[in-house]
This record gives sequence, structure tokens and C-alpha cells, in this order.
Amino acid sequence: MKIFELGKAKSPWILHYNTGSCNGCDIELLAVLTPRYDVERFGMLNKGNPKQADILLITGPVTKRCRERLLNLYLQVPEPKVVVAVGTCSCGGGVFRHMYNVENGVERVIPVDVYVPGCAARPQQIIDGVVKALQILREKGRALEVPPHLKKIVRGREGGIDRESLLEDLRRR
Amino acid sequence: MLKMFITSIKNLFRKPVTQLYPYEKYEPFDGYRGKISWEKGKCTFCMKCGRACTSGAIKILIYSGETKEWVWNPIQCIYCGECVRSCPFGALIQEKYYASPITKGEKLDWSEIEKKAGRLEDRWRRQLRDRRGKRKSE
Amino acid sequence: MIEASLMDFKDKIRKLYIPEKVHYIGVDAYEGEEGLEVRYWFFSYETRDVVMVRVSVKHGERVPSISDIVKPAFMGEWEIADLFGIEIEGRVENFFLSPDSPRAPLLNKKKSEDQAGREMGEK
Amino acid sequence: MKKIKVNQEICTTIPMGSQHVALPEPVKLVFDTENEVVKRVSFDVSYVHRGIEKSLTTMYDFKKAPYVVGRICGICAIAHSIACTVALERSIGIDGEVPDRVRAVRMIGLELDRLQSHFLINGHLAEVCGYENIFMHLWRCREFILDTADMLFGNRVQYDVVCVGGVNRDIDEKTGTRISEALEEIEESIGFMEEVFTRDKTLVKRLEGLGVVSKDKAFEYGLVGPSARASGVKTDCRIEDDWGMYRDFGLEIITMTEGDALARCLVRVLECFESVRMIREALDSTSPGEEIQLRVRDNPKKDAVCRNEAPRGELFYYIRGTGKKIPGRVKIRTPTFANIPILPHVMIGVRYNDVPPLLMSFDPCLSCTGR
Repeated sequence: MKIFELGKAKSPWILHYNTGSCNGCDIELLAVLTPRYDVERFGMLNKGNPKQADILLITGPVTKRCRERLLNLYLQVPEPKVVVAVGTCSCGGGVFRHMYNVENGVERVIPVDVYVPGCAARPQQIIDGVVKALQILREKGRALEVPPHLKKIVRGREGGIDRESLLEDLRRR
Repeated sequence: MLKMFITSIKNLFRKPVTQLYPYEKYEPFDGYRGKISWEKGKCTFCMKCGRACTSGAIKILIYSGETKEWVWNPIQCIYCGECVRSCPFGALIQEKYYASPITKGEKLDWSEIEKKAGRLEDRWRRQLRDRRGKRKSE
Repeated sequence: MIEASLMDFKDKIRKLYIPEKVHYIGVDAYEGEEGLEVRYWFFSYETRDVVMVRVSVKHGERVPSISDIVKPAFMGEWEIADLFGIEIEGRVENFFLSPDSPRAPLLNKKKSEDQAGREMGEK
Repeated sequence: MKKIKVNQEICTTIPMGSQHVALPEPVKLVFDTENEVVKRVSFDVSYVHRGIEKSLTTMYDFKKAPYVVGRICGICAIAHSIACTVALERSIGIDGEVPDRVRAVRMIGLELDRLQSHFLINGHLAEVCGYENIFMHLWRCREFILDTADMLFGNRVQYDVVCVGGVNRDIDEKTGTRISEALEEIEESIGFMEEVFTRDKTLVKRLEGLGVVSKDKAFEYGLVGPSARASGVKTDCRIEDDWGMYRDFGLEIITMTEGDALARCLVRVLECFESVRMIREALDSTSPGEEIQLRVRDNPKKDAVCRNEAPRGELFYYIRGTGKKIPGRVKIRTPTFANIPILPHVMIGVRYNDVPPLLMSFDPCLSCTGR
């Protein structure tokens, strides 16, 4: 278990989705991956598959047509996951606030953990945001850990928690 | 082939382009459009900045009496600098440092503030109209 | 600027549009006092002028497509069909809008509702 | 993936998007392929529709419009701002009074934007071809341009320097000299890019003869920008509708006749040299002036149009002035909107693995298209 946690902290893979932003934050996100800022120093890789991702970087004010795709992507990312809203328009709408085809930010659709301001967000700001997201990822990972008094049951059942034995454990206490 | 070899030898001795950002401090250029700071002493609450703001990131709350509040939302601002140029008293300054990311707890409830500002402005306008009406009748 | 009606605007465009000499810019609509206007924009390489063909259309009237004369015109037509609620031949439903976004958002809502009400009354 | 019948042949349907590694933007393309050869394409470009045209006629007054339209597209933001501003100035009737210095600063902004956009798309094209090394190199070079923009206008991507009646900030002499130093570095990196796209065997063989658009086809489908110039259409809105000083500086229109993906790349590379020359001319021709912003008293009252050359091609703005603070109608026709209708025709008969480079060679910008 510990080895997975360590791996996650050392190499968080990111998933990027554009929900109707102006491309400004998206190209800055790509610039973060290129030699000047080279975020692969932290072991971060941009992945196209949500099932391999830990950090979800979302740009754009969430247009009505993107909403369902965003929700699907969020549900496919395995726990623990952190959502980072990059750029003003994904935080609260920015200049697109109160337009007819826009949802006023990512938080209206899925829970957001870190808000990165800036229009467009600088690479430095994005790196700051991701560093903050890493702390949250670690905390969330810890929260997901199995409590010590249940560890015996889990080990006995090879990873899965059995309902019967859980109830039995509760009854005993 | 030879050219490739020369280039790779050159690159061996070149300084790396990578900025080790979080470990190495980064200094933005002069004139970078960063955070907006507000000086209370100079401000007269003329509301010009609120009207000039493109994305509605500045709200001025005028409560009854003399209590007034200037609110700026860093995650709603588009950093165009229009408010700084519109301020006739120089109460707003654009710093050259960018705003840092915030987490859920530090966030302002902006839709609540928007509603509140609208309500307060309506009331303030009504009061102003009443006062003018009174003065005319006198 | 060329004024045209629904009957003859296709002939006028056919006369005007020669692919090597005239560049097709786009199509646009506008809601004026008396119903809608559909405007076709062209640019002439020779005179370096923007030419506008204006067609006045009433609410609910069907507009023929010009994509048999001007090939790339279909996208602009689908766009205004969505945003203004104009019936254009060969349009695709929800090209720009989602199923739950407001219908014909660029129309002046109140006026079009009045119009619809009047039409209902007449019937 | 599912199998369907098209004209008695069994086709495999491959959807691409809306979330895909090769695409930074949401767009959905559905290919019907037979033995990996594309037979039919359908596309959905509406994922980014936000309703900016409506908001310009209801929410924002005309002085805020340049900042709002800049957010249509982050890559060609200043092209949008300039086109909108020029159309508004024509509508108000002050476009003749704009000082030369303002025109020069706007030109510098637009050309810098063009440089970074061309570097971006050529790098991205190389990455899509599987040539990640060139992607990294070109993006490293692109950082010099972004640094220059950062120094001049105070931001890397959204410059926000253009406003109705002028520009927000002037370029002082100290920065001017620093730019001319930076320009040499940029020119060197353009030389590197040219070398890559003319000499590198892998890249040239991959892109040569891919997606050929003949001159007649380009006229017929109304292509704009570098895609049209690569097919031999001599069109450039900077010459045709000159809001700056391009005609005085003798801007050269670069055309090629091949019309394939490689020609589209090379047109962009050669345009970069021209852009650097334009920046130099603009810096030398005027000196920092006192007046960089006219006082705007009137509201837009006439109908006005502006055609501006964005990095991707012709950008068309139409503004209907009503004498009020908010214009009656703002129509935006973006370059990618004109380049998309030809895509289904070009893609038919192309192998599926060639589709991403072909798509990228047209330089699609979906944020512009959706608005």
C-alpha cells in the first residue's frame, strides 16, 4: 500500500480537459510540459486516458455541451483524485460569467479543490497550483486508507472488505 | 552527420533552459500585470473602477451609514488593468507579482457578494433619488 | 450593397459570385424593425470592396440554401439557422446549441413572442 | 467502434474526440473507415459555443468589447481585439485620426502573436507526426517570443493592449532596444525551423503530398490565410484592408503552389521572417509618442466592417452601430470557420494515421469557430 502512495506523490499523472476556454490556458499548460518549465521534473505526464490520471486540470467556463463529458471524465478518474481549475474562466466564469450557454465555472458541475487565478494563468501559477494539489492528493490518499482496526479483516479477504465480517466487527465493539 | 555531432557537442556545454521554478525564485518583468492592491486612504468610493471592470471582479458594497467596503476577487479578475487606468485618485496599483492559487476554504462566495452588491446599490440609488427629491421640494 | 428579395437573391448571387474573382466571407442575420434580414458578405479581389447582399425575410419564412452556388456557405447557414431560428434548407438541428440551451438566443425575445402571438390570433 | 454499412460496404466507425491527446481543444470528428482509409467524415465543432456575440449586444458596452473578444481565442487574441477596435473606430468615425505610433504598437503586437502562433502550430504538427524532439525545440524557441511579449505588454498570452481609440501602453526606448536584441535570437530560431522543415527527411516525407488542395479547390471553398497561400491564392488581408502601415512597409505575400501539408508549414515559416521584418520597420519608423489614446466621445453610429489577418487567416468583423453605448449587432467570422468546409473533402481517401497531421496542418482553432 505504501509503495503506491509513494508512487502517486512522486509521479502524479495529469489529465487535461478543455471545456470551452479560449486556448490561452491550454497552451500555457502545454508550455508547462516543454523545456523551459519542464514539469516532468516532478514526474508529471500528460495522459489522455482518465483511468490513469490522478490530477484533473480543467480549463474553461464549462459550456452546456461539455458538461456531461466533464462529469463522465471526473467519474472515470480513480480515487484519490484532485480537481484543479486553471484560469479565471474555470474558477468563476471570468468574462463569460452569465452568458447563455455557460455554467459559470467548474464548481457548478464537479467539486474543485484548487483554484488557479490568472487570465491566462502563467506557467508559474500552474506549477504553484499543482504543488498545492499534490498536498491535497496526499491528504486524500491518507483519508482513503483502511483504519487500523479493520486491517485484519481486509488482509484476510485479499483486499476486499466483506460486509458480513465488517458487521461482525461492529457488533463486537 | 558531422553537423549533428557539432550541435550535440555544443549543447553539452550550453546552459540549461529549464527554470527550476518552485525551488528557484522567479522575478517577473517590470510592468507585468499582476495583483491589484487597494489603498484605503486615497479611495473616495466613486465606483469608477467597478464600472470599468470588464469581468465584474470589483464590487463596492455601500452599507447604510458610512461603512463602505471594496471587494476584489482574484479568481474573477482578468488582469486587464482597466480599473487602475480608470481610477482618478491613484488608489489602485497593479503589482508586478501574480496572484497565488487558492483552495476551497479561502474562496469568496462571489455570487452571494454579487447579489448583495446589487441590492445595496439599488438601495443607495433610491436613497440618493429621495434626497434629491427632498432638496427640490424644499 | 445589393438589395434582393427571397425570389431573386439566388440569381443575383449567381451573377456576382465567380470563385476566382470574388471571395465568399460569410452569412449573417439581423433582426430589424420589420422582421429579419439575411446578409451575404462577399469580397471582390479586383475592387477590394466588401459587397453585401441583403435579403429581407419574415419570421417563419423558409430560406433556400445557397450552398449549390457557394460551396462553403453551408456552415454559416447552419449557424444562423440555430442562432436566429431561421428555417434554412438542409439545416442541422443543434449545430451550435445544446438541447437545453435557449432557443434562437440572438433574437429579440419579446418581439418574436409578440409576432408568434399575433400569428396565432390570425389563425 | 462499431460497424455500419455505407453503400453496401462495411465501414468501421472511429470517433476522435471530444477529449483526445492530439487535440488540446474539444472537437468531435467521426470517421467512417474501410481498411484504415477514410471514407466519410462528420464533425461537431460546437463544444465551445459560449455566446459571445450575444453578450456584446447585451452585457458589455463598446469600450469593454476589445477585452471580451480577446477571450474568443487565446492564440490570436490581439488579432480579434484589433479587428474589433478598428471596426468600432470606423463606426464612430475616428479611424483617420489614430496616430502612427498607435498603429505601429498594434502592428508589433499582431506580428509577435503571429510568430508565436506559427511556432506553436508547427511544433504541434511535428509532435502529432511523432517527432516530439522538434516539438520541444520549437516550443523552447517560442519562449523567447513570449518573453518579448511579456516585456512589452505585461502578459504572455492575453496582451490586452488594444483599446478603442489607441493602445494602453507605449513601448519606451529602453525596451525597444531590448526587443531588437531579442529579434535576432528569434530570427535565428526561425532559421532553425526552416532547416527542419526543408531538410529533415522524415518530416518532409511524412508531409509531402498529404492533403493536396489545388488552386481551383482553394478558390471554390474560399480558403483563407496560410492554407490558401500554400495553394497559390494571393490573398492577404493586411494588404487588402490596411489598418496599419503594411502597404508602406511593402509587405510581401508569400505563396506556394504545391498545396500540400508541407507547403502550408513552409508558408508559415517564411511568413515568420516577414513578421520579424515588419516588427523592425514598425520599431524604427516611429518614436515613442505622447499621445497614444484618443478621447472617444461618440458612440458607434454607423455600420462598419473590418477584415484583419489573424495568424490563421482572414478575420471578419461587422458592427452595427445604433448610437447607443451597446452596438446592435456584432458579427464575427473567424478564419477556421472558413477553413473547415474543405476538411471532409481533403480527408477522404487518406489513411487514418495521416489524419492528425493533416488536421493540424490546417491550423484549426475551435475556440474561434465555436465562439
